[in-house]
Amino acid sequence: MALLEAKNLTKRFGGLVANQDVSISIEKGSITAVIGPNGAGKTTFFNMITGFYEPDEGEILLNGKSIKGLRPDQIASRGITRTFQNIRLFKEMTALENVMVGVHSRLSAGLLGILFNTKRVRVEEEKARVEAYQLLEYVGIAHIANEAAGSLPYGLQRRLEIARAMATNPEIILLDEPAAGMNPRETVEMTDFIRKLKRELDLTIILIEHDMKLVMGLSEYIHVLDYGRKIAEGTPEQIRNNPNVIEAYLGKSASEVS
Amino acid sequence: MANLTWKTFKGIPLALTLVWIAGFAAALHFMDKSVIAFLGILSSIVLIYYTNTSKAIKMVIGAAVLLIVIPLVAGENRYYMEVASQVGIYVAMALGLNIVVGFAGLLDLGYVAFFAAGAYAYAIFSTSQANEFIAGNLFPLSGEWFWPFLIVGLIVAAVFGVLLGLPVLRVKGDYLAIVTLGFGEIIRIIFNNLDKPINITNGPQGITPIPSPELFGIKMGTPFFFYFIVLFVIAFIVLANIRFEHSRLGRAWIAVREDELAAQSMGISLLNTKLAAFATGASFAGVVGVIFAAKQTFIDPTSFTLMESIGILVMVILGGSGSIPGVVLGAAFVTILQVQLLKEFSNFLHSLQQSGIINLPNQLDPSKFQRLIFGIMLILAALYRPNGLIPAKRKKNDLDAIKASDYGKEKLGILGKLSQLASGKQS
Amino acid sequence: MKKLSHISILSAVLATSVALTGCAGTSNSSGGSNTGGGGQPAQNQPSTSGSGGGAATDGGVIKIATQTPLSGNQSSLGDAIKTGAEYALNQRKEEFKKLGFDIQLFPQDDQADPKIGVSNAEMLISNPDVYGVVGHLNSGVAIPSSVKYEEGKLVMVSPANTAVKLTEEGKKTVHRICARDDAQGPKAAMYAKNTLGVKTAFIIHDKTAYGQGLSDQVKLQFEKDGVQLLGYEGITQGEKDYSAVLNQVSAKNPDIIFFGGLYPEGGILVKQAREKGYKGYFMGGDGLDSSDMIKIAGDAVEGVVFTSVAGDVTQTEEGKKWAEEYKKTTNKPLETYSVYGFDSMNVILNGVMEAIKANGGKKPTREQVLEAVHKTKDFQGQFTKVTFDEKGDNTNADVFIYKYDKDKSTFVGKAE
Amino acid sequence: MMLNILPQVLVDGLTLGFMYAVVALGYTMVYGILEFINFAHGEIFMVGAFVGTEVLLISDSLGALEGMNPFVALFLTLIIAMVLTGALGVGIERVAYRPLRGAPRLVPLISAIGVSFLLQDLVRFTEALARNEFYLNSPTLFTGSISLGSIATIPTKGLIVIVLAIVMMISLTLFINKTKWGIAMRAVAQDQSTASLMTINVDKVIMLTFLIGSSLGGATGVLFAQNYGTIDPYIGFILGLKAFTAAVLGGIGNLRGAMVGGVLLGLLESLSGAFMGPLTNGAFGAEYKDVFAFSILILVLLFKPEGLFGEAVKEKV
Repeated sequence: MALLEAKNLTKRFGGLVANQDVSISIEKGSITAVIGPNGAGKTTFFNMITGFYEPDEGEILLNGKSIKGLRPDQIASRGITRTFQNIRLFKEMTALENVMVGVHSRLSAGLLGILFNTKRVRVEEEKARVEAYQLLEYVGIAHIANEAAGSLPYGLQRRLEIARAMATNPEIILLDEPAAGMNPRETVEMTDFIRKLKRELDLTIILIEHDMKLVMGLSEYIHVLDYGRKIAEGTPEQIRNNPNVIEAYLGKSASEVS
Repeated sequence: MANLTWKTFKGIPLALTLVWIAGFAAALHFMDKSVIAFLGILSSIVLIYYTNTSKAIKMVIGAAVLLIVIPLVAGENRYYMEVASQVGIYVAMALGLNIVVGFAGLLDLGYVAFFAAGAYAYAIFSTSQANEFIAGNLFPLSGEWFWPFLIVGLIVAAVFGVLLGLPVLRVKGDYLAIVTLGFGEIIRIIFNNLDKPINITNGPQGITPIPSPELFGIKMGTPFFFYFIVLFVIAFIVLANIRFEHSRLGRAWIAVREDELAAQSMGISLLNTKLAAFATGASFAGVVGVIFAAKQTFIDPTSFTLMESIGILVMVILGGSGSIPGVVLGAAFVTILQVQLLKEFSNFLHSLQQSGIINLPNQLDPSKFQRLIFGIMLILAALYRPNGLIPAKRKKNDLDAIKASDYGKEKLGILGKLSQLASGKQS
Repeated sequence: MKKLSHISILSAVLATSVALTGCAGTSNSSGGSNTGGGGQPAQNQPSTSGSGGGAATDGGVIKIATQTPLSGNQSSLGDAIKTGAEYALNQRKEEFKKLGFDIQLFPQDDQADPKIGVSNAEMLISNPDVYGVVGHLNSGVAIPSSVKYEEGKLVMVSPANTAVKLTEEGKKTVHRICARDDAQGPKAAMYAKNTLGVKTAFIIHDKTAYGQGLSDQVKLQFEKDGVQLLGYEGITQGEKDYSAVLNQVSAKNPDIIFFGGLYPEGGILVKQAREKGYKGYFMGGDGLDSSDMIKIAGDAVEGVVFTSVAGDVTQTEEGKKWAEEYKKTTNKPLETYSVYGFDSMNVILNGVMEAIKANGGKKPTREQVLEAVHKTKDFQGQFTKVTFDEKGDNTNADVFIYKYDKDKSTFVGKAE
Repeated sequence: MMLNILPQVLVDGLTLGFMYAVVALGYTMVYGILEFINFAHGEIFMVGAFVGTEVLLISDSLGALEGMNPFVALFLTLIIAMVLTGALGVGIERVAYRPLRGAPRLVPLISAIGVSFLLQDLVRFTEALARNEFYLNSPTLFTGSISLGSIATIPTKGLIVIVLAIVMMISLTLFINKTKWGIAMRAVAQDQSTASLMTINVDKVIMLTFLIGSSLGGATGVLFAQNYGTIDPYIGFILGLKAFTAAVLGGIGNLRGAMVGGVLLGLLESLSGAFMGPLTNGAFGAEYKDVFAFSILILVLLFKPEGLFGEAVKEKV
């Protein structure tokens, strides 16, 4: 059984159909890419999976159970987390604290516990701090743990955002253009890092990306969206040779020429 | 930038702070009526904050000034103690609102409603007012009930906060501002009209005489006692603020303030988190309301107007939204400005006029200038200290302590899989 | 650049605030040095002979405070009280100077806010030069403030607080020269029924302690006398559009509208009521007694009836002269509230004078002044005769009926 | 028996509502562009009322009103008040708001509250010095009324308020939709940085917004003084609050919403003030009319959090 299954998702905004009848199935431990030209509805798809939009039609199943209609925070605590296209860190907080926010739903401290600073709360906090620090180390930015997130350079912000997402202890992590704005060297580093996530932590990864080199090199399976519809799916090899995809990317004339 | 100047600034030498305190304490002791000396003593708290010494020493000196020096040298002057307790009341309220506005970023323009809830809770049940709608002639209660009512006020206001928050917190941003404003006004108007059909609040006539606190038969009705009561409550609220700020909840509040969407994708429930902020802020206002009622001995709805909410909001933003020392300073500054500085200034101008040094037409009577000056001060403060008098700053964690922690011996959270997977592969 | 400007501006702000505190400080220390420095100058310093001191003021400073709203939207009323009190005080400056005392006005702005009122009260009682308070305007401010006066044994004479509760709590320091709501209200209602002959009434009040307090008394009397009550509604102070309530009035067309509240709202109410074609009587309490009522209501003011506790000053030649004098000196129109302020101040000053005499020309204590004021008997003020009863109410506080003509109010008579 | 006053109640509600609506436009325009509650807008309305009244009082004392067509007099007064309040609005923006554009979101609010206090007391001082009082009574230009049979009488001045308010709203709508500057304003409201890339001078557009919003507010002040006759320096606070409520009710940032919200709020107040007492047999009287208005606002926002006409803008993820 697939780990995550999106069935016939449709989302409309007024007259605009952002996603129509999109079905995607994700295997555990895989790296899947969702690609498509600008405005194809990729981010809308992510938003439906993570609960920010409720699909107008269709069904989303996680381990066979519906998560449609749940709030984003409920979905996050069920093991699906994400990063954002236009990095959304908590800018005033330090890097370490940003990651500690990710641990939130696994902590239990309540108002009174915090007020009286009980032993349980203190232990829990210390563990959270240690865990956050370990994550920073893992993504290789422990040296900026005490810097305000908003003041970090772009590349580090991307990594921090991934570390923060990992802190929710997810099964599935959705990366929205993880290499956007990076130079080639940084892109290669990011590619290696995503691979490491899968290999070492058995994470299931879904990503949106425009950098075709990264997509083709990294993903095991690719879904292509165009004008809100899924026009193709397959291995990188299959996608590379799919005339529909070439047409969508390069226009009709190009496919005729080839 | 302004930040740079603060960074290079190491702090005031300890000796200077001590000399300052000693000097003004002596001045106040010998010149009972010197306002400067009194303000000098009060401002020494700010000085201590910026003194270049260890935290523990600062705490000790600060506590000594508040608990010993001020009561000793200013305790005989009821007016000074009154000013000090009013400052305290507003500091406490501003700290409560700081949780809502400063931490969680919820613009609340109806905060005074919770203050009113606390004040009315004590006022109604400590006077014979409650007999109007509860049979049995059980009331009034004695001043000893003041103490349990601090808790009652807290709970009543917190319940109010949750009840209002549940519907209200679904709207966002500036919409929230107008909705809270609306609720604040609704509550005030209802309090002003609940003398019929059943007389609960006595309407515009207000409730009196509200008993002063009593402890072991000692009546604590003078500003001197209220000073200590307020100080005790502030200590509690500051402690709570500090603990919340760097807790699971505090981080969630700030995350919600910074970016609601990202916070949600981190598993933070918006409604629960905001409700917690609303209820916590409200409950502090409730406690202060009880003290206020006892101090005033009379309350009516005119004490709980929209202007009051706006005033407290001004204190928070002026001091530095989200910054505990900033909010304390902001509240103290605004309150002293309003209840003492501007008044003294107009008294001064008036005395000049009486002695014929200056001659102002009656229309320009100095005592009418207070709001004007306050307005100008607000604009200047906004323009030149936009981040507040003491801007908020996140505490840096002690990384060495984290590295040395026992819990660091094994990988936690998702990284726990590292070892599992590794061992799995080996076997 | 940016850094520089920040610092310079900060220092400017600092400088101003230091200047402010500086001023404030000097004010008080100078106040202190005037009286010879130190806390209780009077006791330390032997006073010169009581009567023959000439222009010397070495007996010390005696401050009489006023506490009324001087800013905010009730400030015109508060200012009237202050101006009246100031006028009274200035008139008697010489008289006290001869005894060796410098009397000064110490005006405070209570901002119609109970909190400010109480903190001002604390300031007044902790200033040993302050011997009495004329105030307040709002009963909501007077009641909590008087708790403090009581603790400081500082005598308070109210020119305007009509709330029954104020003198019912047994505070010795509290006095008032105006009538209570439970005197004014019933008399107003009886006048409406017996003299105006109304059968139906509509009561509107401004939801304040004063307005509602008075209206409740009127309502009780109407109910007792069998006048049919067609409505009892509250309005919001400060608004300018009262058509909503007035539409209710026009639907029910009562013989009389009784308004419990002040002239800014009363003026608008009567004007808008007439515009809506209301033809019956319009009546109010002493809150309508102001020259501004005519300006606000315009032509509609004609025929408005109100009760007041002050007799008409311009009935007598002497009174007319006094009124002219007042207007000339203060450059303000004569208001009833300024008259109350004037009389309240004189009641206190008389008490102070008595106390000085009783104390052999030396600066008296506050208790002595309090005793003297409390004993005030048959004191003929400019407008009202004052005799305080045990509670501090004025036994001579009669209720008079007035009626507005086009451009002035005319005295109708005493309400029985 | 109460129903016979219904037409009158509606007319009164409309008059008040249209004034709310025009003032609400000022709030909503500034909010649309700067996402900031211009708390001082109510005071600008108040200044407009004072300027207009002073113009009329002074010209009256000079005898200039004698024989002048009241419409001409009103028109001239409106122009003067609009120019002055427009300039005031621009000046306030320049001094108290523009330096704060990069500041934390709530800081301009503090500045605006300061401006609000300042204006209230400045007007009070000026009037107290000039006229020895700060309650002003406006000379009435229009005294007649139009009778709609026996069902209602509309005072001419009320009708003028309604007509002029509608004229102002229509002209504003045309301006925003048809002119180059109006389109620039819409562009800035949508996306400031993109607009500035398109060579739109954002500073100028913001100035223009304040100019228009403030002069509309000032004009409403004049109408207010004409309609109710009495003004004081504190009228701006209450009316501003209501107008802001109206703007939110309609969906803040949305011009049509502000207009509908204003009219709706005026009607609600008028209806509840007139009928609540009789309907509940005196238990809940006219004093609850604000409670009623705010409750409706809260209810609307609960079911339609973006207001009646606001677009449901999902934050871009």
